[in-house]
Amino acid sequence: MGSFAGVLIDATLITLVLALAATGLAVVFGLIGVVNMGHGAFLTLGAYFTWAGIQAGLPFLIAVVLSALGVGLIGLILELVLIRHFYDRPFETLLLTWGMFLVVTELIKIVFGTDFRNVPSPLPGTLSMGDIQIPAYRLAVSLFTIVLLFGLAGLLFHTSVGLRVRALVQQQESAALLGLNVERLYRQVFTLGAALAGLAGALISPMLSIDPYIGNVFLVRSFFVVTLGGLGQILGGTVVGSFIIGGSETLFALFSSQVVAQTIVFALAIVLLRFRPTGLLGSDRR
Amino acid sequence: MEKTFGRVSRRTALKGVAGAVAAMAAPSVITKAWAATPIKVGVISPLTGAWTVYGKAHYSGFELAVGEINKAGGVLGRPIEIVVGDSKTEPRIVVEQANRLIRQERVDFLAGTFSSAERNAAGPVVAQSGKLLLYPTWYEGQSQEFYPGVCNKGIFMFGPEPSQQVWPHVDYIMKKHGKRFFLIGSDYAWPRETNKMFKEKFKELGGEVVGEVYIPFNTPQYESVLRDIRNAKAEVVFHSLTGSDTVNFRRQMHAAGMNKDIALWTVDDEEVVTSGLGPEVSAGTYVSFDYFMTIDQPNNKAFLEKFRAKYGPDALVNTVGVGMYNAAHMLALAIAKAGATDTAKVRDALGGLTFEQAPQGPVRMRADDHQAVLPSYLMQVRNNWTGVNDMFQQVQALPSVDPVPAKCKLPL
Amino acid sequence: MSMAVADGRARNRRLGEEIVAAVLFLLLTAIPVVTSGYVVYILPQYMLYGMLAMSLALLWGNVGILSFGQAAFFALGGYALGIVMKEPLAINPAYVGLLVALVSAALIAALVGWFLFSAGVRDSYFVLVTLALSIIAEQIAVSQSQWTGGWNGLFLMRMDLTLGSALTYSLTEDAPAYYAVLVVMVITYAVLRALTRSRFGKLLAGIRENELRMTSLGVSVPLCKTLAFAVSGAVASLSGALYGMHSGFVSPSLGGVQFSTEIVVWVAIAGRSSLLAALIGGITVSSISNLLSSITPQYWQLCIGILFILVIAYFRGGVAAALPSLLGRFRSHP
Amino acid sequence: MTETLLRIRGLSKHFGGVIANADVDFELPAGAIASIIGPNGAGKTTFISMVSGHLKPTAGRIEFGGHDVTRLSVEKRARLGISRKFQTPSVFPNLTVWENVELAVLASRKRPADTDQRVAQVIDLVRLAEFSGYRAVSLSHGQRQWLEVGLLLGNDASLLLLDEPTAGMTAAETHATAELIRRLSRELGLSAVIIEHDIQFIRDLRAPVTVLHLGRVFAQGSFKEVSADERVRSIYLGKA
Repeated sequence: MGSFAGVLIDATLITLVLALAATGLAVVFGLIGVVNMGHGAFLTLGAYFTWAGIQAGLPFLIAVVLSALGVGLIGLILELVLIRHFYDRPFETLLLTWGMFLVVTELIKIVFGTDFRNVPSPLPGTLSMGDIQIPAYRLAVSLFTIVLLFGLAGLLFHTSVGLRVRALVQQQESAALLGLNVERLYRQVFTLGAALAGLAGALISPMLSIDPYIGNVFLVRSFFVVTLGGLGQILGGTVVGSFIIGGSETLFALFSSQVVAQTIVFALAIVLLRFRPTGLLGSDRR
Repeated sequence: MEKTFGRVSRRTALKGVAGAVAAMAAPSVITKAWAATPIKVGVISPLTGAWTVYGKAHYSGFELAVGEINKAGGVLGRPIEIVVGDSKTEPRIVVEQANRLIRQERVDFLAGTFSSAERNAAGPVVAQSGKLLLYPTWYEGQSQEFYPGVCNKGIFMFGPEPSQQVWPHVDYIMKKHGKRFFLIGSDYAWPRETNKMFKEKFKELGGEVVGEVYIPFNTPQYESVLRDIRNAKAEVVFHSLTGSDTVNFRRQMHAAGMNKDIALWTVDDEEVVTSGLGPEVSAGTYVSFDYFMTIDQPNNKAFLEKFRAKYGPDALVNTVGVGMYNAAHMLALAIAKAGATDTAKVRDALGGLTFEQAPQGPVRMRADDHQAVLPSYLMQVRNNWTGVNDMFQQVQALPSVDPVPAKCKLPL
Repeated sequence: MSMAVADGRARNRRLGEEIVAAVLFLLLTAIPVVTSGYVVYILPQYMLYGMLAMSLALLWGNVGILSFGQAAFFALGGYALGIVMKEPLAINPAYVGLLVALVSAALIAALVGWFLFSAGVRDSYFVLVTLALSIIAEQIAVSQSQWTGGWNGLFLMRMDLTLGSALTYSLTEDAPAYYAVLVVMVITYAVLRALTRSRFGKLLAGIRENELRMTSLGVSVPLCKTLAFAVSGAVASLSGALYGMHSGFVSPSLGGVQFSTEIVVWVAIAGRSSLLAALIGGITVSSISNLLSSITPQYWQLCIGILFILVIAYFRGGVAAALPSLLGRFRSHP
Repeated sequence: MTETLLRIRGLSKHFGGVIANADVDFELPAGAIASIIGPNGAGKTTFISMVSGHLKPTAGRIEFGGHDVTRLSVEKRARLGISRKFQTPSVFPNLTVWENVELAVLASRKRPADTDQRVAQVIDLVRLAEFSGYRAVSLSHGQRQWLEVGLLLGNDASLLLLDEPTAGMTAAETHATAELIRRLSRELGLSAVIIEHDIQFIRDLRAPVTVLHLGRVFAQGSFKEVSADERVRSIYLGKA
């Protein structure tokens, strides 16, 4: 059953990479209810910043950190200028972030051009497990994703910042009454989400070709990951959602063509969504 | 490179504005240097959208040739004028642009479109308007099923089809690397047709297809495919993915350490894509096309000199750019031969015409099915290459390969 | 007295829109008379985009449902007509094809709509589902190549309008095709406008304003939404079918996310709450896009993106709502 | 003898371990008014929500006009004539008063031949005639309460479930509201169940009072009887 183990490892790697890509979205969506359609553009920016860093002669890890910070900064600016005025209208934030996505993608095209860019893999080797070979870099990124998710969970459940954020999620009005600076928390969460997207884009960049549309590939998948995962379930939800979208695509592909597998997974996501209809944002019915 | 392109599009932009104004006001404005009215050719290139990467080479190939023709005095004493249309890599936009070029700009000929889908979108327009379309890209061959996108007497193919791009090299690769081939391609007509033709030849030579997979566009992760390849104990991967997927797949295949014991043969990754892959990932890969920048051909040296003089030392050109270049020159030759610009005469003149100065070596346009007789090269990517000049090592070269006859009602 | 004021005000606005619509339709009618060539060829395609935009405005402006899936229905229409027209049928296959396009889109929209709305799937979630619809539509169009021609697309013929065996009116020439599309567009506008002003349309507006209240008034909100989605899908599909017929070619990207996005942008900029604004938006934005794309392709896309953000952030009603107040003709309620 | 319009037996609602309503019995004759009072958290709104269909009961049975409606959805109950006004007024904020009521009329089960006439009539009833061209958002809180009652009337409800209809009203408005409700019952034969905090208003209504406490029926009777009850006083003072 070597191939079974192989499938399992593949599904795990795919799940974790997808989870990494979706985490920033999960944080923003889950905690402050913003459907950040700009997430894909943030991912793309992260990848381009990393490429630019490497071009400038920086070591990979430094480039990754700078990319995350840079995208976080852009997220912060957008929050200050635009998003913060629309938190009470989730639908408007959805459209605004979609507009952001359009604009950022165009700016990337103008600034970086449209050629395929390429970040060399910092860990080119592979690890062998019996007859299964695992790319070292993918493994490292997957392990990092696990650490990142646990870290976020720790931040959320074992620190005072986390307590405040959770209070905010559960009851916005009372959180404000308790003297929490709701506005600042929102800004921090949005910035964190952007930085996480930038980080994901940076870490994914050595696996993929970098072009202005790289984030699109992950955008819709990430959305389903987060929606299926569920509100505030940053650790469990993202992993479960990633497995349903990414892992099941791998499994379905065993029995059907890749295209059919992808179509089935999206259809399945729609069906699952129906049974968690108001799941996240829907608590407020007024 | 960027700068050059920016200049080009600004110029075309001005031309567009001027054209729009002048077309209404005074036609004489454009023709200041020429006594005769120009022959207008509409060029539809993917200047924005998903295939922008190919757009530069695509457009500049034609532009370069037109510059040469005009410098040499034009055709029939008339200059050639390009009117550009951006396809946005969208067949829907190609329909708009092709109609605009023909009906509003009143071009005499059309050249370009990049993908088969784009060419097909232009097909009905060409058929209805009775114009010619010169198509530069490697493609899946012609069959009556897709009329009027192919088998259209108004469309000429300047790129290779699988019997030219693939067949001549199957034997070599099998002998060198083994008979167990795994086929992977994007899920659409070109890869499927290419693989079908590939298998035709392959079975004849006694090879074994151990797997055949088609991947949807924009697939980011390839673990399961790579596992299948390994489990199938493939010796060669025959690869016809396109766009960013080709890069994604190959980077992940490389990361999985599979390049060491499995040979890879791609029919999609010319200079532009290989540059995007970088030397580590691409080293050792086989690539086959009718043209490479590094082929050892006297025509090519002269061509590259002119190309680099115009677009800078780092500019990339590829089979598509050269296809467009040949298209422009052969059009001029055909017009000269016909002594007129009317479609029927030029069509007849273009059929059977040979262009001796083609960068890849002499190219002949077949009269009965409008497919080009082209050279075919098999190249291997060098280790640690630093640029297009040392990117490919020539493995096999055939000076002239006849494509299989188009599956159309012939003659077209 | 005050009642009369309210009533009168509403009537004025309606009349204003009717005048604009009449002027627009007259202008469009006159164009082939005064000119020919490319404009007469291309405008019908943009009018069909306008119809597509109306199908979205019906949903978004009137019911408050945003769909990133309109392109999926547009493509469905094109493919349905294309596939049916290949069949040798006793009656004009184009008529059958148009019918199939309408009915299949309405059915699919009704099924998907009911499946989701009856479970209370709303707002952002529905947007995600429609986004997935577009992706699925494009995938199917690419992969089911025995029907759709895959990535290589599908060719269509210009249809003939026939009445028995006596009358045949070919749409191959530009002007007849132009007028055929114009007539369909005007009828669609009239029907949709009547629909929004009917009892059903008012119920839809009520749902947009306060869903919970409508339920408490005894209205089946899922049913109304489903019907609206079905009508919208059918209109999108009809415009797609005619588009395919007119352009002679359909390909998978017609159903994709990118085109869906463009539709949302047209409607947002022009004004989601008015069918006429959406119609004009679809026509003008795509015309200008065509005109400017050859001049400044990069910056044009960027400008559209920025304009989109500005409209969403500052002029929720789009140009349609901003214009009258700019002209000072329309004062908001006291 | 008047026929019983609403008959409720053993109605219970549990939220996890929390008991919101337990074994509530309740009856309302056709054309009658009843009021329900009780301290915060007594389960009043839960009770109304189960009658309107917004909450599904854990146990018990609701009969309306002889039909079992326990399992029916909100909109089906509304189509039978059960209509609810929410604690926070739920109207159509961006539509005018006229359009608000028109929608209710259009959504009603028996649509009148002349919609406009009916709309005007309802707007008159709820005393909003001079505001008919105003958008609902621009009304005062009290006016919005009336507008919502107008929606129920326009919708042709036979049983009005009113959750705190006088919140945010002046004393004079509160008095007028009580008058209105009594008039509706008297002249149009409508029934109503009213939840209220305002004791003055309950007195004005002159209707039977049910006291809920910790989800159970604590006392029932006329206003006089209930207000004289020591136990009722003590729960309001937080002793029982």
